[in-house]
Amino acid sequence: MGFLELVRSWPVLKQLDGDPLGLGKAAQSERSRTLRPRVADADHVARSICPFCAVGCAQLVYVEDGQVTQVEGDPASPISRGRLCPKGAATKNMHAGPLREYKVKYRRPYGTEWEELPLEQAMDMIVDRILRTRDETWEDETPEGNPARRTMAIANLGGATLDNEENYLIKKLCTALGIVQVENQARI
Amino acid sequence: MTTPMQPTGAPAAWPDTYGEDAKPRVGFFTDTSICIGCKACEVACKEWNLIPEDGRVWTGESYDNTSALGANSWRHVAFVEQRKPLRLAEPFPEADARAGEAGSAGAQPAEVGVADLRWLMASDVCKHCTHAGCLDVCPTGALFRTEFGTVVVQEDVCNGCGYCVPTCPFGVLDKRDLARSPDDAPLALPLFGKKEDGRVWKCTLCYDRLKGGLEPACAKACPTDSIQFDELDELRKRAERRLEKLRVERWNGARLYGQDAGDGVGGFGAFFLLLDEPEVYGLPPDPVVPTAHLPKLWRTTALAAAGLLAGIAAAFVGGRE
Amino acid sequence: MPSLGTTFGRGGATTFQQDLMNADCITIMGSNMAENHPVGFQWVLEARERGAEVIHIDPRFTRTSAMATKHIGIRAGSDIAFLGGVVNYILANDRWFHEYVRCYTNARVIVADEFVDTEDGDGLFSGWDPEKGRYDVTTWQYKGMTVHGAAGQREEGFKGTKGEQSGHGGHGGGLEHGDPPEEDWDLEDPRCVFQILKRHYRRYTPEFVADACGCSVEDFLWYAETLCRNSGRERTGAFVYAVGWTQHTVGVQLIRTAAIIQLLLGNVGRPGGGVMALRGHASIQGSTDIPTLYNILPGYLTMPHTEDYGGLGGYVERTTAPAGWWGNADAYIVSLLKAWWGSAATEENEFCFEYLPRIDDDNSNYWTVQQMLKGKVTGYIVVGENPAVGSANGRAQRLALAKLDWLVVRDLVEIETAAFWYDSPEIESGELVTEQIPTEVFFLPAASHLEKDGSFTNTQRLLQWHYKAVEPKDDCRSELWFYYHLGRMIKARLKGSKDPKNRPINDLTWEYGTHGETHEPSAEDVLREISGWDDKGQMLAGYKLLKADGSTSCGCWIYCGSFADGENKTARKKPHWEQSDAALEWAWAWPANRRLLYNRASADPYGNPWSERKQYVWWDPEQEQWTGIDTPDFDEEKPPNYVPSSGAKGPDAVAGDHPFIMQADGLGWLYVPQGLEDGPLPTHYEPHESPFDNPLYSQRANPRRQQNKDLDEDPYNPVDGEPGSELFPYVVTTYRLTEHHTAGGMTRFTPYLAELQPQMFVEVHPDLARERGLEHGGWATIVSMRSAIEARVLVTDRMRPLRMNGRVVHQVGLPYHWGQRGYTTGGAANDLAHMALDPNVHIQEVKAFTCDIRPGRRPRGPKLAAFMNELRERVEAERGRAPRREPEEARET
Amino acid sequence: MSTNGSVTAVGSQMRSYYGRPIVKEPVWQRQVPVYFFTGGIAGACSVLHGLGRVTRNDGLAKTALYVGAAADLASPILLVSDLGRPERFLNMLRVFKVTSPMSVGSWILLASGSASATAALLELAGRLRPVKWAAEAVSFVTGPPLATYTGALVANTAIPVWSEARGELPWLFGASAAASGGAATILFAPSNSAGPARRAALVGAVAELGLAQLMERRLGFVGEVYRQGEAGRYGRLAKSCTAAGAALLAWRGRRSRLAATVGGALLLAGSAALRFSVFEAGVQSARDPRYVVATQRERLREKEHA
Repeated sequence: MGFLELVRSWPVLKQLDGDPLGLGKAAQSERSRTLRPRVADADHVARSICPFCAVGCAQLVYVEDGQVTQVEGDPASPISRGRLCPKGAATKNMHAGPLREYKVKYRRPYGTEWEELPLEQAMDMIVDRILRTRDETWEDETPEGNPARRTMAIANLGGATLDNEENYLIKKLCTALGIVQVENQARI
Repeated sequence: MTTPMQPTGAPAAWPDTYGEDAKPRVGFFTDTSICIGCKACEVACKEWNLIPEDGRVWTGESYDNTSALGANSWRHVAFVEQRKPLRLAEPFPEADARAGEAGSAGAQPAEVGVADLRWLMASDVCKHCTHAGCLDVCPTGALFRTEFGTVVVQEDVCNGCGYCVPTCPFGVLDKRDLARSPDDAPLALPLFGKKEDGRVWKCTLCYDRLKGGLEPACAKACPTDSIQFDELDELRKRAERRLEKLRVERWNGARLYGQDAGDGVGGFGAFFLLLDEPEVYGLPPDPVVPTAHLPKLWRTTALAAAGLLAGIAAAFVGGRE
Repeated sequence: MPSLGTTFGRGGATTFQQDLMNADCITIMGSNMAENHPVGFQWVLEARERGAEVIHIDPRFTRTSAMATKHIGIRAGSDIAFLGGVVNYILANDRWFHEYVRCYTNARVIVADEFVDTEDGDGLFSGWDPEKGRYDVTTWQYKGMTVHGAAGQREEGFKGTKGEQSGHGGHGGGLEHGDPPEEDWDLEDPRCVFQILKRHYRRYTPEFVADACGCSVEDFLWYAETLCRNSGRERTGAFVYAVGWTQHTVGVQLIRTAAIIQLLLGNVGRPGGGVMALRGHASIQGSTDIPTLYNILPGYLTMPHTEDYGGLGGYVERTTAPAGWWGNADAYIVSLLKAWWGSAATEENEFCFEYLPRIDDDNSNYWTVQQMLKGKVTGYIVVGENPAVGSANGRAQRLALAKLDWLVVRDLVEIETAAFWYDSPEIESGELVTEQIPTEVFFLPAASHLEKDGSFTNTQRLLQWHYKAVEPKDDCRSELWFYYHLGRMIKARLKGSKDPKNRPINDLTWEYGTHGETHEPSAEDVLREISGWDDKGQMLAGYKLLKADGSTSCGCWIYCGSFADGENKTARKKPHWEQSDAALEWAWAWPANRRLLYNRASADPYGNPWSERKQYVWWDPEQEQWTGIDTPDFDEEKPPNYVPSSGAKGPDAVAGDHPFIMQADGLGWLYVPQGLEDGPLPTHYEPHESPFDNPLYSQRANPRRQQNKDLDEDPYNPVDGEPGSELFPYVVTTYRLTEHHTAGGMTRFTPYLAELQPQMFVEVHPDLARERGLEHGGWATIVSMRSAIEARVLVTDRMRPLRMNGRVVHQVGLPYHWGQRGYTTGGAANDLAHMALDPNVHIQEVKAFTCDIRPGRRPRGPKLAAFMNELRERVEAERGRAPRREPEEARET
Repeated sequence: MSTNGSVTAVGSQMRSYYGRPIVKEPVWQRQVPVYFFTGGIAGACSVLHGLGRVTRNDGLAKTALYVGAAADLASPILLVSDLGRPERFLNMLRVFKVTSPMSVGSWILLASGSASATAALLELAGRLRPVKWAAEAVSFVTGPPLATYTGALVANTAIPVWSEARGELPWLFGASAAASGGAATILFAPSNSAGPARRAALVGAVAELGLAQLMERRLGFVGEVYRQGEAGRYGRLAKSCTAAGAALLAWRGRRSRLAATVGGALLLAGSAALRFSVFEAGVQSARDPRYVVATQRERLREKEHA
């Protein structure tokens, strides 16, 4: 910016041009003049649903450079009409909160510390545990001789916060494995 | 052109200083008769404006743990528990009649506690006054009247002089991350390069969203539309109609607060429907913009200056020793 | 819920949130809607602004009460007494909707002569078996109903599963066709349901209600009259409830009472009416429809029981109702088996029916916890749930976790359930010692809903699709990813295994497309399988097309059509301003995209709207079909005057003026002959723990409730009359706050929410504070036989003491969000709760139990265990029983 | 109201919102009252210096010039150090707002400060006399407002004890400026030319004591903070120092250098204490919502009667 522009951009001089009290336009900075909402720079907007209670408010998720920059209500929803409660409004804060965990943690039997563990290895170990426990505790029949085809030593808990598709795979896989103790928050 | 010294209901520097660029004046109408105290406004505001979390202090003041507006709370929901009826309702005739039929003898006291109980909730916010003390006194022009008639602190200009803080009749503005009271501030000279933010912050009525044609975050989130955003003229009409309805329904203490262009700040840009005296919600009953007294104050100051001159001059009478 | 299921035919909410706007009177009871469903509450306020009465009946004065036109405070756990009083008021004052009740409910049905009501059985219905501690329900049946000979034993056979099974889709027992065998249309036969109902509630007078509930006679009468005044042809009233009703040992019967009221007033199936069940989690309805529950298969098909016989044939025979839409159960189960075992499922092998594992009476969560404590359950996978804080008796939950061999926890943050082994009250007290806990713990970071595609089913049975916004970071993965790859790896391991127990895995269909670096499975592929296709691979339009011959495949029959003609219907996002109030083109609701259930009842028996003002769905004589603003919940072409032929089966057996098409008789059930464990009619029982005796019967609490009498970890407070009861004189109720969510995993760890409610607190009335020397803002310790927790004291008029029979009872309010971890920590209210359950759904009673409250903070460290031992021993001593010992861990320190 | 017993429900006896402040207390640090003090000295000194020149009292004039310039140099440093963003101090010159005492004050301080500094430098260097005269003239003209505008600055706020005293504060600060300016000059001026400074200090001190008394009486209920806490302590200190200093000056100030010095020092202390007293009074007044509510309710009653 040349000296002249610098001088001309001096609000005191702008005051002479119709804003003697310097309360309005004269005091407006360049940043303020060119300000725009950050959602205007979003690469794309994902249409989502609030993950908290069961009202089912619709959310608009603004994404820029692979990061969520804003989550707010979707006005199109006949249920929520674009509104959110404090929990729904805090969705971004929950999604990217400082306490969010991103790494697998492992605690060996009688261990006193968390240890690191690669995801693949963790999956392998979990498969081992499931199959071992299942083999050790398989009931083909009940003591009375009724068909059982199950293991009563493994239980799966959770589902009310998950997607239908996820619940479907849980029930399908557990049933095929003979795991009958599949439960969720419906009892809570 | 109006000066801020005479309340006329029209802000100084708006719309005239913007010419073509001027937009209709917008604001909030916060109808506390339908506020459910959910605090969505507080969170939505923080999410949009990227305001820091500011402390986890349990106050025991009903469900209010935010306590006041400040640099890090641009919306504040007040909770007031009262032993008063919400409505001055008439008894229900059929019920008594039925009571006779069903043969209910010896009616017993309702609850051991008090039957009439109400829980007032109200979301407070910067009033975006027609005549704004903060705006008038800001020495840097960081505070300015936008093309929407709102009052905004420009974070790229504010140097944290703090003059606006005690000048706001509502205690809205505050300095971020500076010692709250002078008592515990060090007398360090000079304090260049201190880590704190040091600037003053308050509700911008989502200036950036307005420029993008979006409604402010709090109003958009509000589940019951207790916070309504619109052109101020429209809101004032709506508020009058609302008050009328509540009067018919015999709501206890319903009143508008800040819609009167004749009040001490020339009317609020963000005004309220309250169900009790303003001070019950922590609001001043008769706010007046300090600069309303400024012309007289300037005269006093000039006279005092002259007095000082005269006084010292008088001291020169009577020799050098 | 079986309550709604047995009464109306389906377990889901009968209406949708927006429809509350059309109500003339909204009763919110057992729910704190303004706080826990704030955005849905906008529709209640819309109604209020249109002049509707909004009445909140609740032990506490909450943010909902503040918004209501009237709040009536009642004692926690006295809801059936209150609602029973309303039933009595309606019947005594002849305020019931005559034509509706006569034509659309089973009021006219004659009940078997053997049936004995609680009024004559001093709190027990006929068929009570003291040894087994359960009812034989044969005497509850309709008179002259041709129950199959073995029915008696077969009921035995179903036991625990029975309630859920028929509960979620009411069955007609042995009804051969639409109409029950014996009826009295004048409703005067002393054995008809209507007269039985009248006698059953005769003693629920306004004075009785006032005494049992602690409200005033005036308030009760005002309410009853207001409710009646706002029902009928021209007006409708709605009921809204949540877990404030569910979480009782009489939860199901409690909800039933409201369902009865709504039938009597003719408020079901009509705009502004119905029963709005408010679920607490994003997809809790979905996780019941596609159940992660032990006792049902997708679509409320029952899980086979170990005592079931006859393979698929026997199963179908038991599951199929001769009339109504449960008449096609064979098609639903076969299509499910095809979806799971595809080409391996053939007619010859009964479509792999034998692959299904069998369950016992009760394999529910609380039973599982006890098995863990006994060392019988050794492996536990916990996904998106936090039982260490969210389940009743948190101490027992955590002690159980410490007995496991291995534990997998998947969540967004390190919740208490993952950290129990080094950070828990038991570690602090020395009852658990980290070095001595054998449990191997895997914590796997989960993906948030913003990081995955999928559908939630909300509280109004609406399936809403949410799109992935961003990729999950590092090790974060969706549950879809976890279970898909778990299954893939397991299938790989067991490939070629000859072991018959592995065949269900080897034959399992498990082909879903994957994408991206993480090989995330396609959620839409899964939804396709759920929605179903025919043998030509055509996506099915709806469940009416399902066949029992193996030519159709469908993962969940009630979700059939959610992917009709290849379109993901759950992802429809047409703005509400471009469509009708029912918004049929926003997402997709089960069943068949119907938004207001049983809406045939919005028209009179002849198919005309009951009134101009309340018209919704009606019969169009010109078009010869049902029409209206919603999808008719009825055969579109079945005329009002349709009468089934005697040989008719399934849907065809339901008459044209019978709106409850899931019921074998097409009627709303005021009286439930079968499907419930604890009685055909709701009766007032005291909570499992209560400072009061039952004012009606010597039978104090629900006789059928599930108790763990011999479980050391679940000791009970002495109740009214028992020695030691004076130690626990207060009623405690637990609840949520707007600012937090359930066990806090999603909110206590979130800065913006943690600061809004930054500390665990207890709400008490000034009188109680004075009585116990509690200081506002100070600390209090709340004590039960299970545990002692501390909280900051909030003295408030909103916790009103109630007077019953001149006796004042104080109630203590405890939010249950807090635990050891996150930005805001505090005592977990559920640590105080016991594990006595409702017999139908095995849900704990955390809305009403007893406690003591004392000033000051709780004992710390080992002192806590010592304090609790002393208390328990003292109580057991007073009970004259051998003092209970603590588990091993306790003595080792 | 739950009357019996000490326990009352939250809010059941609330007259304000849990007793929380309605207006915010100033976030200024101690530099600000110190600046009120130095600004006063600078203002008064430029007058003394100016009149000294006119009356050919060069000894007095020079001393006042140097003292004033020193105070003028200290002032901006104090102010800048109080900013939340000191590096942005130049933004003070971004606009000129008649509606803002601080804005006007900044420009006055700029003019006065640079003028007296220039004058002082040129005096030392003994160069460019015309420029020096010009600078001295500017300094003389801007001196009085520099001393009194700080009174307007605090009066122009929403803090009751300040705003309600808008009639007195500029005068009080002016008087205090005369007292401190005169006193500061006495300390360095040769006794044979310090007479006017001493008399100015005396006049100022007497006026300061009187005005403070007047202000507190007129403020009534709102003014009670001047008798409480920090404000009260500083206030008592101010009065006793000023009174003592004035008495000493009047009695022996002319004859004894020592008395003049001690008296001057006492006046300076008194003046400084006064500024702290006023400042703390503002803080205390803001902390109690009763002052806001009481004054405004009173105003509303008057409106109704009118």
